[in-house]
Amino acid sequence: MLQTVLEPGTAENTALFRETYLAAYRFMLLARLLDDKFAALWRSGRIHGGVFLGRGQEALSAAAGVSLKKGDVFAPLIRDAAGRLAFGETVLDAARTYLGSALGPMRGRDGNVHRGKPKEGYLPMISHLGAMISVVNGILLARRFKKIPGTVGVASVGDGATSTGAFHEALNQAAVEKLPLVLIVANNQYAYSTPTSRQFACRDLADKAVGYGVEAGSVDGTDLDACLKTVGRAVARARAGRGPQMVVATLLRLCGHGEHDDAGYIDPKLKKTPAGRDCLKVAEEHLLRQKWAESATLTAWRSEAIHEIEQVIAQVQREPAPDPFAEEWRAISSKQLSETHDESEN
Amino acid sequence: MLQTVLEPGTAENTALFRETYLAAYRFMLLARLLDDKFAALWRSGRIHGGVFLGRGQEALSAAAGVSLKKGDVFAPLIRDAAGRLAFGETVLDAARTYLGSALGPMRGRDGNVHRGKPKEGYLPMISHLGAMISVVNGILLARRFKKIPGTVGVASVGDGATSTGAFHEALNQAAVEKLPLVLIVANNQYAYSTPTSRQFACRDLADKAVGYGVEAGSVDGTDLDACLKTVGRAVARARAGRGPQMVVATLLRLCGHGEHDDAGYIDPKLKKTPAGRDCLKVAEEHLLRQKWAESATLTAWRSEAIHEIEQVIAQVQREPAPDPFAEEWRAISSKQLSETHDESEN
Amino acid sequence: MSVTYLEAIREAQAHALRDDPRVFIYGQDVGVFGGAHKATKNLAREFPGRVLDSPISEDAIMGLAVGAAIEGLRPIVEMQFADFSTVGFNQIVNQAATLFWRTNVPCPVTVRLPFGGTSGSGPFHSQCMETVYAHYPGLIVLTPATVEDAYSMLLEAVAIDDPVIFCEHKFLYYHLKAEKLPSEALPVGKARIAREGRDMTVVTYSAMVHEALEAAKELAPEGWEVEVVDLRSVKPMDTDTVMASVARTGRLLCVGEAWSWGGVTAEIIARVTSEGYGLLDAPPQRLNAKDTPVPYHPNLWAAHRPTARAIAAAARKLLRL
Amino acid sequence: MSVTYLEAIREAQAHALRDDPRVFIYGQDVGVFGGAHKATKNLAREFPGRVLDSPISEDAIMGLAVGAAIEGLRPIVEMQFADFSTVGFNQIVNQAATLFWRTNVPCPVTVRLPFGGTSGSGPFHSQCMETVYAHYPGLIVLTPATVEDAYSMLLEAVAIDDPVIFCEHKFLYYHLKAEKLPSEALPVGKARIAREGRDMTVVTYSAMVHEALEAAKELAPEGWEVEVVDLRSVKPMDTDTVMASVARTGRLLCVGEAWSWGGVTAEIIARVTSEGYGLLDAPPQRLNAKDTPVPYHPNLWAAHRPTARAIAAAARKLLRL
Ligand SMILES: Cc1ncc(C[n+]2csc(CCOP(=O)(O)OP(=O)(O)O)c2C)c(N)n1
Ligand SMILES: Cc1ncc(C[n+]2csc(CCOP(=O)(O)OP(=O)(O)O)c2C)c(N)n1
Ligand SMILES: [Mg+2]
Ligand SMILES: [Mg+2]
Repeated sequence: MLQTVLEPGTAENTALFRETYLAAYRFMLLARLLDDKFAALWRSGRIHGGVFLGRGQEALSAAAGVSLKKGDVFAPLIRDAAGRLAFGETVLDAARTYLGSALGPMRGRDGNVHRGKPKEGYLPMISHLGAMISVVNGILLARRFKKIPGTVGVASVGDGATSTGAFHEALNQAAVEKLPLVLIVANNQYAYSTPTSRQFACRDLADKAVGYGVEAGSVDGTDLDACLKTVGRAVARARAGRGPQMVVATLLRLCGHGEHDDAGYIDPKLKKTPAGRDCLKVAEEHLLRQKWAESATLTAWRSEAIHEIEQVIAQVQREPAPDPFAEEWRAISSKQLSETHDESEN
Repeated sequence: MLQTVLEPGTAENTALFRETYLAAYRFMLLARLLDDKFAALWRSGRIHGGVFLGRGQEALSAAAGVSLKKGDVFAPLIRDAAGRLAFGETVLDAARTYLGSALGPMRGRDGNVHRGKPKEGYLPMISHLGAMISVVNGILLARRFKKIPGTVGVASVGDGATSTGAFHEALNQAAVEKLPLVLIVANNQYAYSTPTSRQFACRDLADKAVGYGVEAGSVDGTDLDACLKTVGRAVARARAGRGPQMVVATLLRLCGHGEHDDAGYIDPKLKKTPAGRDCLKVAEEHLLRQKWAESATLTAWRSEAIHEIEQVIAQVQREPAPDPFAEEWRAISSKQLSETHDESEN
Repeated sequence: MSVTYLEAIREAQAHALRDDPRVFIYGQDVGVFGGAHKATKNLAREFPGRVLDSPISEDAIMGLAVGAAIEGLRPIVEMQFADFSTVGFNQIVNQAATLFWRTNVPCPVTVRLPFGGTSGSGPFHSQCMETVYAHYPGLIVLTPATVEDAYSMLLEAVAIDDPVIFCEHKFLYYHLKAEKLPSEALPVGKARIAREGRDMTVVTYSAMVHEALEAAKELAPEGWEVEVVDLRSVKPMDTDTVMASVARTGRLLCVGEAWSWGGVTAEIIARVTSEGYGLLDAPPQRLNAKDTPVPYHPNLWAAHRPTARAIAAAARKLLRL
Repeated sequence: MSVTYLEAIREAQAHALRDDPRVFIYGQDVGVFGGAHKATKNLAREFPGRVLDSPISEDAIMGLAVGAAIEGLRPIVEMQFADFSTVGFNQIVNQAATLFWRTNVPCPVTVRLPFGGTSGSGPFHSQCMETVYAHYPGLIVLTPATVEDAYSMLLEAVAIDDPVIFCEHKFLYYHLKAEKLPSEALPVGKARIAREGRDMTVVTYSAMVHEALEAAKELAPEGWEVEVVDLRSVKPMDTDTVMASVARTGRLLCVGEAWSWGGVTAEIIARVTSEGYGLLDAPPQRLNAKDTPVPYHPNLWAAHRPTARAIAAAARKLLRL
């Protein structure tokens, strides 16, 4: 969570932007390596259920995370490992959720990408696509109610989620209430196996914005520089009271929908388009070209990240699994109103 | 159901357009008088439940009805008395539904505006706003499947219904399948008591079209001439295979949401804008100005319509109410699978 | 001066808005207009900025309420009719109902569902949805039958830290009057003996309580004393009070306006027979609406839902078993 | 050669597509990809133009299916997971389920719901929704437990003129194998005695049939002969077969993977006790999932749903009553 400047104009701003870029890059790198680790753990049977990677989407995701401040709101989706870290999630919380540790934020009750800490403005997604956007609206409205100024909320969705009624209702709601919502659409060309041609018929998803009366920007989602600027600008506009902002990024999912999926349906031609570039490599080249980092530094950062991940995973693997006997089998917080009628005691 | 020509260009077309205009006007008139009758019956306690009028929306509605052909599909909404008649509904079916006659198409099971004959392409709405659009899509897709060419489906919604997820999903679906759907949005400035400023934030609802990749037209909904042309063109484009069309009409509801509602919330200033004109009067003036009809003729038509309505109502009031003892209390068509377990026999 | 069930609901909301700055109301036409049923009449004026008209977006309405609750507010959502909550269903059963369990963060959202049949309202403005909501863990489902309960239970609903589905019966809105608003009340989760009797127990809730009382009155001259239990809350369900009543009477008739399959009536019977089997002197019975959508025509509607007459008839049969 | 439950579902769809030109399949990723669960593998290739990928729009998916059904087609809708049908809920319970009753026009839509818990799937990919759908008039709700039933009941579902909610259990997809596809089958609406026994009746359906059979096996060496009834269809529910079994055994345990409140198990108990009260020698019992969302972690999941072991324990208790 670093604040991105709008434009790298003055010398000072250039320095600030470079710092932001470097920070974002390191979150991208950490996310990529963490994702790789989860994939490896899944292949070796150490993770139950699905594993969903953000490969190819780290630039956009990290840009969202670093553009937000403490006190802001972030509702990430499945490909947002980078943004989560940038928003302040620890590798530990991510690992605990994936490995089902009883000590994790979800206590083994939910897993993988279904994690968050609502009280810190970091929303745990439910699986139903589009459903988190209006929840972000609610937090933003509450902040206005409580006269807490300057909050921005980012909700992240994919191209497929734009077809949900929930997406539509929530974006319209934010527009009517003029809420500081930044809706980031990662158009990664597929929703699971479904290409965009079967998902929508507009020329560009950013064309939707005018129909809601919100501002929109399009961005090359493989280019961290562009993502930082476009997302940063959208966040700044929302913070300045200009109402909801939409950012549509073009990129390509460089992995399966989940690790169970070999993504054989992805059109090989797409991989050769600019959208098919690996944003991590693009960022590394940029760093080297700009002389913002040397090759050796990149290698060191990578080792550092791997080291952190390995340590955390080692720790989490020793942590207790949730104990069904110690578990409180109760879905409501009002103890006195929970049903005394317990089936298991029959 | 008359087919509207696109443009009143040639002499021949002028004659045809005039004929269409006259027909549409007579449907408007009949609808207005029928609505008035239902309102009167409601006030005298002869109609149970709600009565929902189309006052001020007859031009747009009639234009939809006359633009369609036999074999087309029409999913009207609550303010579409004129369009229903133009599409082929009889005053008898309308009256039977409002009065709950056992002989009506809904057999007293549903009432008022919740009527239709699905097998004739005339869809009976459920109350949930936006829900009928995708049903129209289904019929259109089925026609394509069955290789029946040239069908057009009109679905009619209000400004408020554009906020529903159902609206969004269905319009997007139609666009993806390139179905011959004509979605008519009657922006009558209010959804029940809610003004458009609390419903959406775009400048014009027609701005939504580009975000779906569909064509749109805007029209003055109080002007029958404009409605016939705009709706007629949209229907022709859909029929020609150009995919879904959206028509957004500006008008004002000249009545309450239902007859129980005095509409005290309507901004008096709006009534003085062009949208606040009474489309029936506008059409009458046009007829007289164009010398397409004389004043006496209009009076005669009115008497004819009143006579028809009175006769039908008198007939329907003598018809049997549904008999709960004769009623088949079964919701599925498969008799053998209906539950034998009948509570009432306990 | 007397108070209707509807006024009680309005007053409870006014009270909640007055006492707790965290409360706000969100729903279609609830603002200046005062709501389709007038349950929020004047509240927008009395509490500026705290009674907000929503777009016709039940999914987003519910999502927003959950977000606001996360942030510590206590939203009251009005669905215009219970039937329309089907389009906000996902946010209710999957977002609101699971939040606390997943994250330990409470979700104090009250969803007001104007529900139940009234003459001429037809299949989409009459439905009873308590059953489907009660099926889901994480929700509390309240079904007040009296003016007093409408008031006190709504106040309690707003105070509860969990999502509450507040089923307010439209038939009772104007039909039911009380002298004044109550100053004390049974807590949520406790059923009420609405009428005492020793020959049979009728367990029911909401509008059917009054049909059952009517039936009990009808049976009294015949020498039968029918006890009527008003559940008040269908989840949690006060099995103890029901069981104690059945222990006294030995006979159980469950009445619900909702459809039968898996309804409140099935749930009561399952509980009583599995936990208090020996208490029954005759098979438990239930009476529900017929298994079709709710018909529009008054004649059909009257036959579709249980009435005092039908309850009395079912009771007579059961008393003879 | 053997056939899995999943393959049976695929084969039934292939069969339906082959035999009836009115059939088509619509749902997310069902086309070339063959569906998230591979239940439509190769069908798009075999039946060009008749297996269509939909946008992520469950409401519109269902609405389109109803429209196509009005026009005489027989759509099969695949929901990617049953849980996501909550966003298509309105079109299912209010559009599809009411169409015939309102208009006399049948609505032959089959909605395939891959449902039920599997290890590690968590609260939003594990739900059992048979209860909420069965509550609504106008729907038929099928819950096949075997490879043979998966096949024959899906074929029958497509042939039925009403909306069918076809609950196919994801846990059984790969776990269950049969020698071959059946050539004949019990009709929909008839329950099946999955195992005979004289000491107790366990009534259940879908994946729990196998847990119950396992439990019955466990109890056999202890001298107990447990009869297992597989409902096959929860609406309509074959009360006669259940009742006849209870008449033989005198004891009833109902097992469901769904939540307890108003579930299939409550419905069975309500029917048996109200219509066949004298048949029982002991209170009827039920065993369901715990009243929380379905947990992600395998340890919690295994404790959340009924298992053979839990069923055996409940049965032992009941046998001792
Ligand atoms: C309402 C709903 N329907 C279906 C699904 C199943 N599902 C999970 S992810 C997914 C594809 C999402 O595509 P997109 O929004 O483009 O995001 P991406 O995975 O490409 O990042 C689908 C269909 C769901 N989660 N929610
Ligand atoms: C999903 C849903 N929510 C709420 C309602 C209740 N309702 C019925 S009509 C109406 C207003 C509709 O406004 P609009 O779409 O503009 O149509 P108009 O009445 O103005 O013609 C509302 C809120 C409904 N029918 N469906
Ligand atoms: Mg995508
Ligand atoms: Mg309107």
